[in-house]
Amino acid sequence: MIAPSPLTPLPIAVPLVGAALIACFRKWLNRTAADTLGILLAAATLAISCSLLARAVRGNSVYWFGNWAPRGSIVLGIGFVADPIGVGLAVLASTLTLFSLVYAWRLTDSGSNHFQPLMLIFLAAMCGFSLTVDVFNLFVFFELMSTAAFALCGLKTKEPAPLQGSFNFAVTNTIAAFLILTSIGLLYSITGALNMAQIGLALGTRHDPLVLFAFALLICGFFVKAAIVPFHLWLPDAHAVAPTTVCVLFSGLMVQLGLFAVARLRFMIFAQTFASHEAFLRLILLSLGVATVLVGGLMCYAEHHLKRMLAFSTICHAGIMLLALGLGTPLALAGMFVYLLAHAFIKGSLFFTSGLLLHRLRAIGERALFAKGKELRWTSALWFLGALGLAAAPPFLLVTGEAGISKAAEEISMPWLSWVCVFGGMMTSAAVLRIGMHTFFGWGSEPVTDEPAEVGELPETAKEDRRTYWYQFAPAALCILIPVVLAAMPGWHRVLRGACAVFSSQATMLHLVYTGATVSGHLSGWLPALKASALRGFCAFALAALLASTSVFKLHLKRNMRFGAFLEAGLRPLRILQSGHPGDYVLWLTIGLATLSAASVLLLK
Amino acid sequence: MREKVRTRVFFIFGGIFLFFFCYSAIDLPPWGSYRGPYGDVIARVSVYERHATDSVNAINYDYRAFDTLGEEFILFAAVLGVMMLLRRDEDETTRNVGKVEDRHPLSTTVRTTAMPAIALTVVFGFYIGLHGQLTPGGGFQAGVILASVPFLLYVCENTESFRRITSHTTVEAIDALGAGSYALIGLASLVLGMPFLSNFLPLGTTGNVFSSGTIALISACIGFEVTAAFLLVGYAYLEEIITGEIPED
Amino acid sequence: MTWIGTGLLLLVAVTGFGVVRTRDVTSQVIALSFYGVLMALVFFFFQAPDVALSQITVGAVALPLMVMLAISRMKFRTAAREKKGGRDA
Amino acid sequence: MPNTLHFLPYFVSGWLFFCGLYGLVSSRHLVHSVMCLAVLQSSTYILLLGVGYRVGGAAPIFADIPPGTVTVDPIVQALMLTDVVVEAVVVALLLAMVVKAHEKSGTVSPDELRTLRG
Repeated sequence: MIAPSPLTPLPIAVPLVGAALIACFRKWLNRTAADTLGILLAAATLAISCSLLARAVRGNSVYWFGNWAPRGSIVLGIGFVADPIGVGLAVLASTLTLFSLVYAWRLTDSGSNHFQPLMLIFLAAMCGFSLTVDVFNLFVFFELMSTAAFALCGLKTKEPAPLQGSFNFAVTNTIAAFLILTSIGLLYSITGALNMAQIGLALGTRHDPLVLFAFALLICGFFVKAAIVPFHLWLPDAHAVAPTTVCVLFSGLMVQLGLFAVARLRFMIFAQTFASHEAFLRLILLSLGVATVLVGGLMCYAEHHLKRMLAFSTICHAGIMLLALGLGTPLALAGMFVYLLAHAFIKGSLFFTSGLLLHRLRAIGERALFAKGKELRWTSALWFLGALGLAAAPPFLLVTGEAGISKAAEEISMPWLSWVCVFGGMMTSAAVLRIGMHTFFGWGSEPVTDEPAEVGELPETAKEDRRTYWYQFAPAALCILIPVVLAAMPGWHRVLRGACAVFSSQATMLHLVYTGATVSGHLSGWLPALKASALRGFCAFALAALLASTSVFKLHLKRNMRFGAFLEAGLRPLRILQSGHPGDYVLWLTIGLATLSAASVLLLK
Repeated sequence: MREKVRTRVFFIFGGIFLFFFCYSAIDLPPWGSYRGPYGDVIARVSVYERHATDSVNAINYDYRAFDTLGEEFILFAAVLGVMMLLRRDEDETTRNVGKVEDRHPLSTTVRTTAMPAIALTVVFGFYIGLHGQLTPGGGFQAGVILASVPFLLYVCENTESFRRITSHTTVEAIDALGAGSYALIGLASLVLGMPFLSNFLPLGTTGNVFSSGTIALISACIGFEVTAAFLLVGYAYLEEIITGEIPED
Repeated sequence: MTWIGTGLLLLVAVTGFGVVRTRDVTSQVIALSFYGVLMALVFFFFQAPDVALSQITVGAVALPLMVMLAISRMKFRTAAREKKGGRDA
Repeated sequence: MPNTLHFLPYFVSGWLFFCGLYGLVSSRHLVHSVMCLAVLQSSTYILLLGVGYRVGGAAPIFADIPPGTVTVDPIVQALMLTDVVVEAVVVALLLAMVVKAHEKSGTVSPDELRTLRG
């Protein structure tokens, strides 16, 4: 038994106090001072989370707020579980926030110093969200995260687009929050508990329509955040308009936290509910995952606004992570978390790089950027490395995650799933490559364009100074470097595998929450599967390069060889889906809600 | 999609959703037969353990105080968000389009009756806030009531007195201090070697205004924050109308 | 006793639909305010005085007030813009 | 009839959720959408209130009643208080977006606010 660290609440408390501090002296602090304070506080949070991680690696612990430990089987207060996964997510959140704040240092618009406190609140919410084991507390942090995100998304008030984007974002995500709250109310009425362990204990194997419906509401709510088809419509709008630094956090972690929450609830609350219906649950989640990969991949290649393209790429990769979640084995889960970690950094780097392009070249549309980036050698290196990373090719960590997911799929005799991953990697990588070839090399003829790319975006930085500073470049470079380093030293895999074995075992988690006693888990490794996966990754990258070339050099090709140009035009129905109308988005949310609740009540009964 | 199509499609799928909502609700325990155990346990122990007669506030500010911390920061983040969205950039030039003229000074009768009403509202707000742990109410409700005072002044007196109260940077600082000190109370218990947000003050006599330890303290912090928060939001919306200055296009 | 509760709940259901169906925004604010009061009454009736007090301050006063302020600010802007447009022409 | 009565709050809650979604889908004015969201939110109030209610239970305030009296559930009331704050907050933030969007593009109709198509 490991006593919980008294520092456990600090990843939430420190940024919150810091946010209040900066906001209090907002008008008296100049830009540099406010930025420095923000960076220092994010760094402090990172240091605290790292020390918590070091302890969590030695064993999980449970922390009770206000000293309200459970009495008998009844949990009185709110608990945090400090396991390597939750704390690891907190470390990831603080790293990305730190990078974003460093990148935003002095140059980008800070909305009269409102930006730094909101970022810190966002950080605190993400940390709390990953650590809590109380469903209502989860909802509170979900809402805190959303509120800060809505505000940050609309930071650039000089154009109308950010306001519409964040309006759509806010409406859909608020509905999601109420879906979650409704589900919490239903679960509370039959179990009389808010702690996940206690709810799981009380539910047992019960699976009447009520439990299934509550489950459907919960996953719908979190899938809105995770941008799973058909709940994904808000995400490109929000990403295309949010400041670069905020996009890094949205795409890197916020979206994936939705999937993390589903994983946590599925294993802690509904583990036994579906014991006899694994196959059907897998069917529902995997079909959603495949649909998300397809839609995300196809739309990603069809976009010509850099950030929108990256947003669809996030949707595509969220779909791949949902595949892992759908498989539902500890091995797949471990693969998912590795994938999440790697994707966060690679996507972060790509967003930082697109921000650099906006800063240097004052444009974000592919046509406007055409052949303008020939001198930006280092930036282009980052961009192409990012493309390699997205294809899940070595030496990036993404390949390790993909290997885990593929091995898990093989074990359930669904080896074809790894080809879905290849498709996702190929499409997203190809889109990045195409834009890179156009922008940095000026190859091919003038690129085609679309409506959002022409609307474009106002630059975030002042006009006079257009140099790239080291503090802008360093976060982007570090984001590329970290997944390589992590892939090179696989020592931490053992810890993660053990943590996933504990995470996915309801009995162990119940034991942990009620007694605080640590049981270590064990899970065999998947490194042998890495070779095939690396091969697939290179294959995906080669295909991506081919696809991008058929798009860039379309004039040199026969008409029937222009695959890339064909895909670039985009599938019309998918484009129409993305109408920017809040009513349409809510309608699609309702359709998904109705379908999922019908599917779970009828299929899983 | 056209509106008619959208609405029709909605009725189909919304209907399916509503059907499953009601279908699954049949499995709920019938209305009026709450079975516990969480709420019953708290209702039984909160008076003895926390010397607070209002168990809802004992939950909000003690048993589940961490939720309320999150909740207060949701409010705080939203106020920051509203001020940021409606901010005026330093480089923007403004032009005056003429403010809304102050109405005729209200008749003496109205003012002599309005002023006591306002004073009464202040007293009521403080009463609600101070007795949070004993009777229904607490910092949040008191904050909203107190925040209504400047708006009442705006209605009965003039825009100038409203502006004098709300436009200060101090209001912003109070908002931040209220939220921040809630988190600091939590940190204080950490410094004293107890878990975060423990109730470390003496609990006092049940039924007293100064009882139940940190519950009253937290309630006060929230009161300050909420009052300031609603004033800031109100002023952010009203600023243009009061000053009559809008940014140049 | 139960019948009053039933009646109140049904009234909430009807009023909720009414608020949604009111297309004119200014009338909708009034409807929303009424809906807030009704909701507070329901809370009070079902033994939730704490929530009733919050609801009456927020749902029935603060919320409609915010909407009113937002609407009047937009009207002010539109009026200012029209005034300027008139001067230019 | 008594059977339906047993589930009335849940049905009302579902109905309000449906109404809110309907309003959002068919809205022609962004401020109208915001108020529909408030109606949608109120469905969670009714649900939570229904969940914690107990026939004959007193309010969970022990100022005038002796401890140990049968009360309704105080937990859901605490949850509802948080919910009320969330409602106010979301409305304030959304309205600020609408106001600003109106300033920048001069319209409040969701049909005309579509720079983000495709």
